[in-house]
Amino acid sequence: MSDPVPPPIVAPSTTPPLSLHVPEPAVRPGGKPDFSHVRVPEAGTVRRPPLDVAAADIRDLAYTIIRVLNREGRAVGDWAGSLDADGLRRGLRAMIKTRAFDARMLMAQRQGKTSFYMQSTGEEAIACAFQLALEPGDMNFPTYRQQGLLIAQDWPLVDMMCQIFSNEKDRLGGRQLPIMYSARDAGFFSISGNLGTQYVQAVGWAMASAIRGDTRVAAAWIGDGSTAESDFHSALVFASVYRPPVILNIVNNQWAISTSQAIAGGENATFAARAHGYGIPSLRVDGNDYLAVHAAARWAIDRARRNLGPTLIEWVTYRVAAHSTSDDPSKYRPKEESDAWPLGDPVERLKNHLIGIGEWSDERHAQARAEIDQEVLDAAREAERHGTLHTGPKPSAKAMFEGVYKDMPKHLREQRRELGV
Amino acid sequence: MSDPVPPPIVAPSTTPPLSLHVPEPAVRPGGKPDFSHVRVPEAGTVRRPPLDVAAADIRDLAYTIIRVLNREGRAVGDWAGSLDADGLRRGLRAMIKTRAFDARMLMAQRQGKTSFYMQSTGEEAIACAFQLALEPGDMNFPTYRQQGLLIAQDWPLVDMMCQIFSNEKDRLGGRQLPIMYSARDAGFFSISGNLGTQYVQAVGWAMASAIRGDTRVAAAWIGDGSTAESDFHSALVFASVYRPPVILNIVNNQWAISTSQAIAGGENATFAARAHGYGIPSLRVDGNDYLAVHAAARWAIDRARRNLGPTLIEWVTYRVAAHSTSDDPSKYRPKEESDAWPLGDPVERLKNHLIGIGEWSDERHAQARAEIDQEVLDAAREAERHGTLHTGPKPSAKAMFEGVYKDMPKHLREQRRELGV
Amino acid sequence: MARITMIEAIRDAIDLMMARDDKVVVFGEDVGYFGGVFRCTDGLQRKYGRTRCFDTPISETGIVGVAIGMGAYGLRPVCEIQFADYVYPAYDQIVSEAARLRYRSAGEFTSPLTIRMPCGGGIFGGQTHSQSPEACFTHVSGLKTVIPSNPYDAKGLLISAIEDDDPVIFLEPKRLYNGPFSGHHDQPVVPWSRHPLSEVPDEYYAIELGKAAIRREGAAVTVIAYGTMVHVAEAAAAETGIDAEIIDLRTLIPLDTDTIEQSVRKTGRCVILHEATRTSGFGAELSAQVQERCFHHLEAPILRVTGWDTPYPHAQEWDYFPGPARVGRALKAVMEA
Amino acid sequence: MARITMIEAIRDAIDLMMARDDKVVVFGEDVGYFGGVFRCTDGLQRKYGRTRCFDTPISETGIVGVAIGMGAYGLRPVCEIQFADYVYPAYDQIVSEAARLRYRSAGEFTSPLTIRMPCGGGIFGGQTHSQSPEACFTHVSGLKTVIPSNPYDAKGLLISAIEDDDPVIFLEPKRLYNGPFSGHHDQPVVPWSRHPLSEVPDEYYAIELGKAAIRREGAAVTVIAYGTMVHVAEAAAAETGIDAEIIDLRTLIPLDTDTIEQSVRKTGRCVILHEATRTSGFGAELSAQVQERCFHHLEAPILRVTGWDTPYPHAQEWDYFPGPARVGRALKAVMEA
Ligand SMILES: Cc1ncc(C[n+]2csc(CCOP(=O)(O)OP(=O)(O)O)c2C)c(N)n1
Ligand SMILES: Cc1ncc(C[n+]2csc(CCOP(=O)(O)OP(=O)(O)O)c2C)c(N)n1
Ligand SMILES: [Mg+2]
Ligand SMILES: [Mg+2]
Repeated sequence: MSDPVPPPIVAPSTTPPLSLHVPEPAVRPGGKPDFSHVRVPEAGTVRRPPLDVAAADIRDLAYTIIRVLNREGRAVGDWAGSLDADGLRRGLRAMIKTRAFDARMLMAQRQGKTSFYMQSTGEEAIACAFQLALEPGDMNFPTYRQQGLLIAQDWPLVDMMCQIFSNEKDRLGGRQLPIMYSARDAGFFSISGNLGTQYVQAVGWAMASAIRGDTRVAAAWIGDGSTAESDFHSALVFASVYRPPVILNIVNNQWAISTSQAIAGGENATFAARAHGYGIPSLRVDGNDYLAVHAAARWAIDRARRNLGPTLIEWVTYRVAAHSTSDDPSKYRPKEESDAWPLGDPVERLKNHLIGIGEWSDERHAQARAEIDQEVLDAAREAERHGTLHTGPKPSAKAMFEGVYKDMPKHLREQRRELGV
Repeated sequence: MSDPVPPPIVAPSTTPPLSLHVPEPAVRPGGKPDFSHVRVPEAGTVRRPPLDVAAADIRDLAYTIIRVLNREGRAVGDWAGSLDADGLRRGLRAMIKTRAFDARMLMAQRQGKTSFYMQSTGEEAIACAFQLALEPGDMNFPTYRQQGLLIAQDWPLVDMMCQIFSNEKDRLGGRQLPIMYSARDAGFFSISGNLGTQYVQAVGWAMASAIRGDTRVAAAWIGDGSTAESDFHSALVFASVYRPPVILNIVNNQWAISTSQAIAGGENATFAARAHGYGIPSLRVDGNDYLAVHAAARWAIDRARRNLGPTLIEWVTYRVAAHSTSDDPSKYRPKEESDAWPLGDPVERLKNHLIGIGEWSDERHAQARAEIDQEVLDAAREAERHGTLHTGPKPSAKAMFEGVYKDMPKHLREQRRELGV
Repeated sequence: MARITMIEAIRDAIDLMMARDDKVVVFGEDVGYFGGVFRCTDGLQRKYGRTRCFDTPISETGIVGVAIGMGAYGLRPVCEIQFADYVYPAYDQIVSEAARLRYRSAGEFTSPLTIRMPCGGGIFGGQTHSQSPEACFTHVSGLKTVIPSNPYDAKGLLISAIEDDDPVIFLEPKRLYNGPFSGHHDQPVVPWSRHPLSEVPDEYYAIELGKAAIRREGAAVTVIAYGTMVHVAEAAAAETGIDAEIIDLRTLIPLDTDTIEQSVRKTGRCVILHEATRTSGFGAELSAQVQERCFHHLEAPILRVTGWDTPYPHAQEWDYFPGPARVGRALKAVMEA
Repeated sequence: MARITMIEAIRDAIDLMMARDDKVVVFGEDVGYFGGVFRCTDGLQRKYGRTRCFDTPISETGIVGVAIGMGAYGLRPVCEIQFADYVYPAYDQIVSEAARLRYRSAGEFTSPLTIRMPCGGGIFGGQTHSQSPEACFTHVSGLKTVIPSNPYDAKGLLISAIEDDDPVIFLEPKRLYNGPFSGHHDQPVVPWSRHPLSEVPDEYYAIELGKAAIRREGAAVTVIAYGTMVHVAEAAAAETGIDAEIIDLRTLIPLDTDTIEQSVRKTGRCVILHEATRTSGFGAELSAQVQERCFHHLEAPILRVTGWDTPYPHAQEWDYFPGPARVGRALKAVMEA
């Protein structure tokens, strides 16, 4: 065994012993959900700065929450008004569809049609509203929980499902884990299973856009837990130095599998404040408020497109579902915690707002849900016709050797022959 | 060749093209040195907060510079008074010795007695004063420019020189590059050639101290340029989460080889401000002001030892010499730039202060320098007796195979045999 | 003596070492309260407290970086990388720091780390939950690399790894966590309780690092394997009826060349197995060494049966995995050569 | 046609490609204004402007990470890692991202990166300025790995690497930057101008990746080498008088197995050289392949002459470096076997 630990120094002043702080969430299973540490300001109280504001002038915005929808469901304050009723209804449908898609695919996984699935329940507003603030040609570098980016722009559900089923029509040839979509035409970068890596890649893409005198912007996505990875820091350093047109999104859904955001450093500062040390302007936004998300996204995207540089946004939300189909959250947090979440449900809140302004009704909502459920079901049936993970047509073994390089080198041809395919 | 770059989107609003910002230092060789971007507050104007201050309450201290010695060489303000005249004289001698050591070893390298050397000219106050604020048992995780940590505590110069000469008395057996000292007993962690790695290791050491209920603290060291490395971020994340007794030092000497601190993100924010996003208290200090360095170091070390957690300190200084003996700074910055540096020279400033308070004189100074020069010369002669890189006794080839593992495994014994040693 | 799974054996080893040595600390992503996504550390935080077993931020380089600092202090960190596929962000800290610290400081500072990580495929984990990166470590002087194939070894080897004063990469074939696996993915899952090597003493015991085990004695051909492939080799030998001698390396570095040499000198034939991609895999080193040490005894070319030189695909998992059919073909080929 | 150094040849290749293709962008630590610590990019920022050639923060993972993003956009990044010893922080971005992007996105996104880095010892750089990490890349499917041994090849191979649509690791033996090096460190330094392969055409030419060159034809033994070791092999052959056939691989992946196979079938003997540590080095793969492909032609065991399995020491540089004496001994041993 090793050298003994050197004996603790007992300083002459009899300094008391040190101790290690290990953060724990306020409550664990069995306890009563408690979000008293989440300070929620009144909607409409946070100012909307000019696009060319200096980072130093909005540091306070990293310590509050930008909200538009108030308790009565009315849109209030500087950030209200970025969308008309059509835009809002489009957002609502996108969120409903995302949720319906998740439900259907969760079921498909339970039925053994695929190996794995991840829902975005409770976080739909963020991806949907953000996507609808982008222009064609812009590029997202998403994580696995931004299916809303694709669904909001009506990317074919069948396509997404075929990928999930790893079937013969999977555009990725069965090579990737379910939900690790790639959709270049939809401005959706290939998802990586390795957390964080995409964050700095987005900065590189934006740098390229600037180098080429393009007008397109990039959006980077990361979870609260993953901000601890190195790529988060590299992204901020490069974004700070070269000021490329990139929006640095952090989806703070309070959890990273079983660990609370405190284990990522959320106990002592906000994630939005991370930007300060790099001189990057940042916002902290109610991620369950569709209107706030859209307005903040638009602000940051406009900044980027006008060559005003990067913006970091912390979207405050809550991961309502399990981390993935391999996870059981009742092991580490109270079951009722999501009900206690103070920012509510994004679908309900937008629905109520639309009803409040006379642009929607419970009936229309029920009808929309039914239509969308049917659309999702039809898509699933269609996708299943092309096979599911363990049954029906599937990508060939031969295809496994393709695409490692642009042209297949000799050793891979030899190996393919060895497998006899 | 690859797919063509997708054509730039020309948005209907005829958005002007983006462009990439690439920072450049204010002046290049041939230009007139310009430090107008360095805002230097009056000495004595920055408050000294209580040890248990909340990070949020001293954010402003990351945007100023704590200074004690004013233009007249008087010690002023809250941070003055941490040392008596003996303490100050000890510091002055330590700085003089560090500078003399550098000069001698630079010469040795030029004479071919070693392969490589790195000076700390202009930065001596930081390492020397910091070391003299530590207690025995505390542990530094230094970079290659903190020789002052060893010299200030009178670590044998011969020992350091034998390492530099890779001779038979090199405690590291010739395995390490010159100046990559390791001195456990001196609280000096083995220097790595890989930038940044030690930063998070220091946090781990401090966590261990806290886990064990010890009273010892760790000090991490990094250069401005190296803050871009991943380990900087990991260190801050872990320090934020577990609040271990660690001082996170950033030596901002304005340069990283040929690139200015702007290429590390120093154009838009201070390095001290990096701490804010992690909820870690931070200070920004005149690194050429021995009294300010000592007082700030003491403050942070006391915080750590009282279990109040980490402190980040940006030491503002200037790298007067070349990056290393392999570098020629006249290729990338004006030769006279160091003369224009607004914070002056740490040795001169402390000397003047001591003279001003009647505790030193030009004669004593000249005498001290002569004594120290002689001490360094004697040490060099002694070290050279044990060999220099290309002449005289040297570590054995056999020793090369030792210490890869605690016990030499068979394959290394076989390889040693193969070499015939 | 209980019959336990590999997960239980691993937990048992850590538990035992935490009890024996209060310098042992355990951490990683989801490792504390929840007990790890594979539950290998379940219950340890409750038993030893939050400063001995805790959750970490999602930063593999941070995990290893702080472990090195703790090791330099004098603790004995046992950290978990959630999947071996996620070890690369920590590669610099492992290769440049943990592996070299003793050498560069002439023994002043050491890195008595154990870095555990689940590896290998067979669970439809796709390209980022299936990798076998052992060769990335075997090339690095200063590291030891260990990979058990059963609960008994897992406990004894992990105890040795934790006690070892050098950094040890401890790879855990996740497909073996809950039962042995012959590669016949279409057959019912077999639990560990039916396997003799799931009999694990409750008490402390150590299996010396650097010692291989012979799983099956044989005269016709030497099969060198480790981890999951040991079970595949056993199945292939049984199914082909070829009298293979199956070596379970258990430790890759330091390598037990004596056992290998002795076996190949006897059989004159050698097949090397691993799940990792072929080119520059650890099989290449094994092949080179067998050839260097037993050249004049070889009656047939040494063959490698391995994962293909592609990322581990999701849908084609069983075309990628070097199962008993492919191993059997190699055994026959080498016998006929 | 001028006689130029390897540094000049590399600069020439980059310059030429920047002129031909405005999608080529060049960056790295100290690469812009200063032109790189080895001056390989000197003058390029002045010529092509600050957005085509620029300095980066000291973050190897950031450098490669942004390069991947730029590649996905459609640019053709050529980035420099200041020393190969510092590539490990970027290992995750290289292995998990650049190498797999084409595969995982079924070709939607690609990584046409060239990642240049000086490697190898011989300049008293100690353990962190001397490493040869090629085997860390050859194990990774999706990467190509190239290492030139002279100015002519350096230019032609670098042009091919930049044009290649897959990520290429381009290793530059720093000891060869200013002249060939036989390993006789005690002899006067020879400049490139005395070597025929320093004659480099001004214009564009490409050397296909995956094709080895035979530096010396011979009948007695095949020596497989690359980078600095090619010159050491030449010296050892000359000094021992053994009629060695010396293969300069130039590209490690994809490997030119045809040239290797043909040569070993002819000579029946094989010695493999590299500067990297032995265990799991690329030599192991070469040995395995030679054995697999030429088993029945081999008259003696394949030998490896390599760096030892220790970090690269400072004082003992010449005991570590596999110089002509050690190579000569191996040549003799293999002839006598
Ligand atoms: C490099 C790496 N380390 C660990 C993992 C395993 N892992 C997958 S998701 C996850 C939690 C991520 O949490 P967060 O970033 O908050 O995103 P969320 O799941 O909440 O959307 C972990 C640890 C991984 N995929 N990659
Ligand atoms: C990982 C790594 N990358 C690059 C280098 C090469 N390098 C050595 S020193 C240096 C500059 C460091 O600058 P800074 O951190 O400001 O420290 P300073 O030299 O100014 O003290 C560089 C790039 C290295 N040693 N390690
Ligand atoms: Mg999360
Ligand atoms: Mg610096």
